[in-house]
Amino acid sequence: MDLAPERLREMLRLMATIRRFELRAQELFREGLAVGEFLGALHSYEGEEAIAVGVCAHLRDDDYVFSSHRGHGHAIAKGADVRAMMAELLGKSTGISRGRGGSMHMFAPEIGLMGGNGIVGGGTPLALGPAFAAQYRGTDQVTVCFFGEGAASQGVFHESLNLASLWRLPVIYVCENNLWAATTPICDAWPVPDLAPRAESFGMPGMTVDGNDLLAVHEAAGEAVGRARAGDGPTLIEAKTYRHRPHCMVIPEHRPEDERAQWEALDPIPRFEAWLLEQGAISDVELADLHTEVEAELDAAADFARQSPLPDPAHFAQYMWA
Amino acid sequence: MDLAPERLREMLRLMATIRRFELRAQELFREGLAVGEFLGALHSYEGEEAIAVGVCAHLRDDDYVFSSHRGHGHAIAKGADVRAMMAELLGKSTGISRGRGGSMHMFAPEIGLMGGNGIVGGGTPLALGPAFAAQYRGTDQVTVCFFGEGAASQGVFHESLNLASLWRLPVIYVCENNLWAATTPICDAWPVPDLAPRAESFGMPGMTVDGNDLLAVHEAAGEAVGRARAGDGPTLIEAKTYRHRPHCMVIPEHRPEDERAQWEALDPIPRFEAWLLEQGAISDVELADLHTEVEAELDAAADFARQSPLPDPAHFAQYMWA
Amino acid sequence: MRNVTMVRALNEAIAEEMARDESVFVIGEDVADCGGVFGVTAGMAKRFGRERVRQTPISEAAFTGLAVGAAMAGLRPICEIMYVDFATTCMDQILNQAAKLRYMSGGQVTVPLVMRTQQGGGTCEAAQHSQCLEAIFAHVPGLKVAIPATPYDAKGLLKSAIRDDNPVIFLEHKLLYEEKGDIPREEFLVPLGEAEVKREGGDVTVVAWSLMVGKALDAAQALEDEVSVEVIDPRTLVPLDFEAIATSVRKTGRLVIAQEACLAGGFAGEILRRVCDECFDALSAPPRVVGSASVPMPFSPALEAAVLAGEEEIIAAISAVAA
Amino acid sequence: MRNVTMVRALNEAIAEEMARDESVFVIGEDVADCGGVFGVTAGMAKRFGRERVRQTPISEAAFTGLAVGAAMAGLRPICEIMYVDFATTCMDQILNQAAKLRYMSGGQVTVPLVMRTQQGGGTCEAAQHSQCLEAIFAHVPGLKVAIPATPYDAKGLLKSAIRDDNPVIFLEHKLLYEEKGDIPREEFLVPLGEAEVKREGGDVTVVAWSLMVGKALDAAQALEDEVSVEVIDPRTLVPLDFEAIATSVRKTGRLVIAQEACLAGGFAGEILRRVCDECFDALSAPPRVVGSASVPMPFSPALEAAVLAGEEEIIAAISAVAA
Ligand SMILES: Cc1ncc(C[n+]2csc(CCOP(=O)(O)OP(=O)(O)O)c2C)c(N)n1
Ligand SMILES: Cc1ncc(C[n+]2csc(CCOP(=O)(O)OP(=O)(O)O)c2C)c(N)n1
Ligand SMILES: [Mg+2]
Ligand SMILES: [Mg+2]
Repeated sequence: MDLAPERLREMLRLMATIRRFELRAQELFREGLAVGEFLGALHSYEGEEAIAVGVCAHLRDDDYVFSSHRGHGHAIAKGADVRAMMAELLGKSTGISRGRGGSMHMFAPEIGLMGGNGIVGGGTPLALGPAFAAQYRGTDQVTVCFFGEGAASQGVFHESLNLASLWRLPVIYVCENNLWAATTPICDAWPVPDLAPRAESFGMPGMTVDGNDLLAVHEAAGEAVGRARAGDGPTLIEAKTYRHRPHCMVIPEHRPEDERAQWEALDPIPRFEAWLLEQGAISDVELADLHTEVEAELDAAADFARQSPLPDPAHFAQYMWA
Repeated sequence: MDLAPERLREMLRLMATIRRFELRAQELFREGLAVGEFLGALHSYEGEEAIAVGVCAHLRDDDYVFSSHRGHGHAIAKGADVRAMMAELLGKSTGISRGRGGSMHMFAPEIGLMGGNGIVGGGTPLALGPAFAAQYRGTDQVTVCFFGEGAASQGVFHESLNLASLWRLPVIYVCENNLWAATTPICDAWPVPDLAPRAESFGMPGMTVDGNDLLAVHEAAGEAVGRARAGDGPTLIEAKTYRHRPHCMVIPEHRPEDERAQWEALDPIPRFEAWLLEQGAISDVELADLHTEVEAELDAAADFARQSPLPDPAHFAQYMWA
Repeated sequence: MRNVTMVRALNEAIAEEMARDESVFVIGEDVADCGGVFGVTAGMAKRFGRERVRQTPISEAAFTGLAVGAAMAGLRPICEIMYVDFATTCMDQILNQAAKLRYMSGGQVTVPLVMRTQQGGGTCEAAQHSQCLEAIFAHVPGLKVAIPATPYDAKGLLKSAIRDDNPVIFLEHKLLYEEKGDIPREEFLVPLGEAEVKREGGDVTVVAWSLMVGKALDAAQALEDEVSVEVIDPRTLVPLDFEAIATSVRKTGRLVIAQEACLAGGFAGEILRRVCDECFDALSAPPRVVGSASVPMPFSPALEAAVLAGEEEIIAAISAVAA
Repeated sequence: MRNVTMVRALNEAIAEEMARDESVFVIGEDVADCGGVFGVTAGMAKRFGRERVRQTPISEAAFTGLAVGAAMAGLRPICEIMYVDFATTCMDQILNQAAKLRYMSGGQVTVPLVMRTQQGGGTCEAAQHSQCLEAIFAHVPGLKVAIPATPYDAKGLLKSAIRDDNPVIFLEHKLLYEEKGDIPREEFLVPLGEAEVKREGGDVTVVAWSLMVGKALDAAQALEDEVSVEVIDPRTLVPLDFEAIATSVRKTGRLVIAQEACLAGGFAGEILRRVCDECFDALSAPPRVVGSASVPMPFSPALEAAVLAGEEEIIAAISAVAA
């Protein structure tokens, strides 16, 4: 690992920010419920932070990310403003998508964040587009598409792999295999243990990685991004992971307790922290400070969201046509 | 090869029937054109006869076949009445689908012919249905789905492989890889040489076979059908072949002349005939008789089609609701 | 009579038909482990086994296609698409296969399939989880379209749909699942193609379906001192019991059609077409259509409320036609 | 003026826009090797290279999705779906992605995409190759819908569509490709959202689009001694130049709407809705809709002719409203 300590600490900070963002988001959601306001679907990224952070660490602002329904982590890792994100969750006019999108549709094209998707697998063909555009224009931009193992059963995902491989597009498909799709365990969806052979059956490289190990993700993604930038085509990365929460705020927990406990022990944040401490890349004091700062940042974001105005109802048609 | 000579000759007769059917069909199509009647799309199966015949030889009347847009061969091999098929091509009320379907939609459910499809790949998920029904009811029926290598780029095909493998359904997917999809060569569609690894990436067996060798197809299909009947799940067979005609009657030839010549030499009918003669399974006289009989049968079918009445226009809504 | 939620009514319909006919089975995402995310098939897997309550991967095109093919082979699938918005991923199986197979086969194949799904806005789930797409299905010949507003209708229509030999698109509304209504203790059916007068009145006819039936009834109530409003729920859009609508329009001469779907190009236009064709002269005022604004559904509660058509718009329309 | 086929007019529009703007590219099945099965992009690959004329595998969902994503990244794709019937396999990319991305992003993303396809019956290609689906697209907010009837309109509208920053569904008709018409030698555009009076008349207004424009003009001609018919072609259904229709209806008081799509639930209903809303009192007779029978399209030429709406039905409708 030849990363400078600042880079390592920055990645930890991003992971902590995602974790804390989700906690605040759930609070806001419950505050809404308490006053009879149901604020749509909210899917927590807690537990999967190492994937978004490890992958996006290789990306520039002019690289693209297509996210999923579980997309807060991708947005934060790509550099989105947590205040605007939090305001979006409340449908405020200061929201990252002006309140039109909500949790599943956070956009910030100026930093390459091309939105989440409410359609499982919906981003997989879209991601081909900016990858194609980069090739068309002769730039070295890369595009990353995040999706779940549930989405890997969508037909369009396979069409996308085929096209990506055929045209050697600079796109990286990152499958966040958290073993569950809503209440469906992977054994009811995949007749195979791994996704990588599928990529290979389309003639492109497939990698399998421990998604709870930031450094492992970072390394695999580095290889894939390097390949894409060099014009050597797409890669599929399957990252094995686990979400800490139920599917979303309104679906009760369906997963066996022992499975959850087992994965709890593999939480990517303490794991990375322990490693950083061991390496001397961070001190106990710095670590505590980092968490305090993150907490303060998210408290401020939640306040900003609460205090922001709702959009003017009369403007419902705004942003429809270009 | 432990097949009785009658069975071998019967397979030859079916191949010859398909070949002759296509010739007659093209004549009827041109007759229509001459009087200003355009009779839709007509896709010839010439050159691919060994696949339909080799596979369907293993099927019973209560087994199911889902066909494609290029489906005349599948229908004949499954035992459909060539007179009714020919009448269908002219939209007659005696047609196999009462004139409602035409070339791409020939149905004869009493012999398990579940129709062609105008949507490329459209049959691939439908075929899961009767396979599921057989499993549900505990019968040993099998379902076969024919489709082209072009259709193998459709997403739904992959979803279907996944479900077939996951639920171990008694379905056999037969990819007729004739190297071209309309005017698109396979190199513009597949980044890989073979389809079998894709099946394996879904955890099911994939086989590759010379689609112009009746005996090879027959053997592979026998293995697959046996597996399905025994409850051991699905198989994908890729049969390499070549069509003798342009994509359909209205699209001019786009394929290189040398490629066509090369494949002409591999025509499955003369190949099988030579083998039969060599084995003494048929004599020259029997062979000539067989062709004469087939020709007469198809002449009669064409006459039947010509002489059959068109449906009463007032009955256009018939057969819509059950 | 028992007072039950629509979820309960639907659940009973499915359970009764599964008990009655072994060829009926359920297929869809999460249908076994949680009874679907709205709980409509809760308890089914336990009672009938996971062979008859098939939980699928997220492969709408494959499992809908499987259901179509199974119906061709004589089973009677109840196929659940979690949100109607996701039907875009299996549109081919619905529009080109299920709807057309019987006709293309010259009547040799039948497709006794029920496609259950739910639709509608009002939960801040934004543009890809809030659509009302009944007009799309109703425009495709070969599909029946059922769209109940009450637990009674939901149960009776679903049982009829399961027994019907044609593909039926069964459109529930997410905001109606927990609404309660009375249903008989004994078995009953509601036939496809029979409208119901949900409220009698003499001055204005309001045709409404799904969530809008309740809103129309509320509007009628609110106006009861000024206008006598008749509320008609077609309950199925295909087949459409146009006679019931025409009878009412001939009586009142005034018509409001209320849909939640966005205004432009909705199913209301088809009713207008029939009215113009068959009872135009009975109209004594311009008929009016109420619908949601024609924009993708915004996430923000403030905007969503502004976009969705509701009681207020129905009241305004009734007042306008009655004036 | 030059007299050219619609195929030629479309081909010129694409070539001119590709020459004008490097961000324009073509993507679809068989578009390079044979210029698409109808020849609209013939010669393009040779002139602009296969990088800008991308021939795809049969993966409508992937390449349409690619086109949407490329548009988000600032390119201007012209995406060809061979038959509108196959749009069922990429409905999600059209209805849930292309149509909604700009709005969901709060205006941060634009999707300058043209989806070209062709539709319609009359060639004995049966139920899965003969549909007219304009009503489906026109019901989904966020899509523009262009549907030209002449080579002039086809060229002018396509150029405008390519320059438009929104997703435009461009619906050609397979029977119009070889029809000829005059177009200027110099460059011209036809704006989206501007109807054209194709024939002036004072007694009856006929609104028709695509193939039905010609049939309406023939009907008007056949009746010219009895009725003075005005024929209006909206040319785009979204945006709809309703003002042009209203102006005509206010003049004639009599309205026929002619669509080739099946009668039930077609776009004609949306025009009726607007008429009822905005100029109902101008009507002096019940408006009538002409459309094809609501069945899947049969293969048999005898049946297809019976199902398809044509000049005869338009004549009957004009006569009925003029009576
Ligand atoms: C096409 C489609 N089908 C179903 C859904 C409903 N749905 C939303 S999230 C989800 C589970 C997704 O699982 P996975 O892809 O593994 O992502 P995860 O939630 O585990 O991160 C489902 C079924 C949807 N949004 N879109
Ligand atoms: C979904 C869809 N896309 C495109 C078409 C148009 N089309 C009809 S046949 C064909 C080529 C099919 O190629 P392949 O699957 O290899 O079968 P082959 O014709 O070679 O037998 C195409 C593109 C279609 N019918 N359906
Ligand atoms: Mg998952
Ligand atoms: Mg082929």
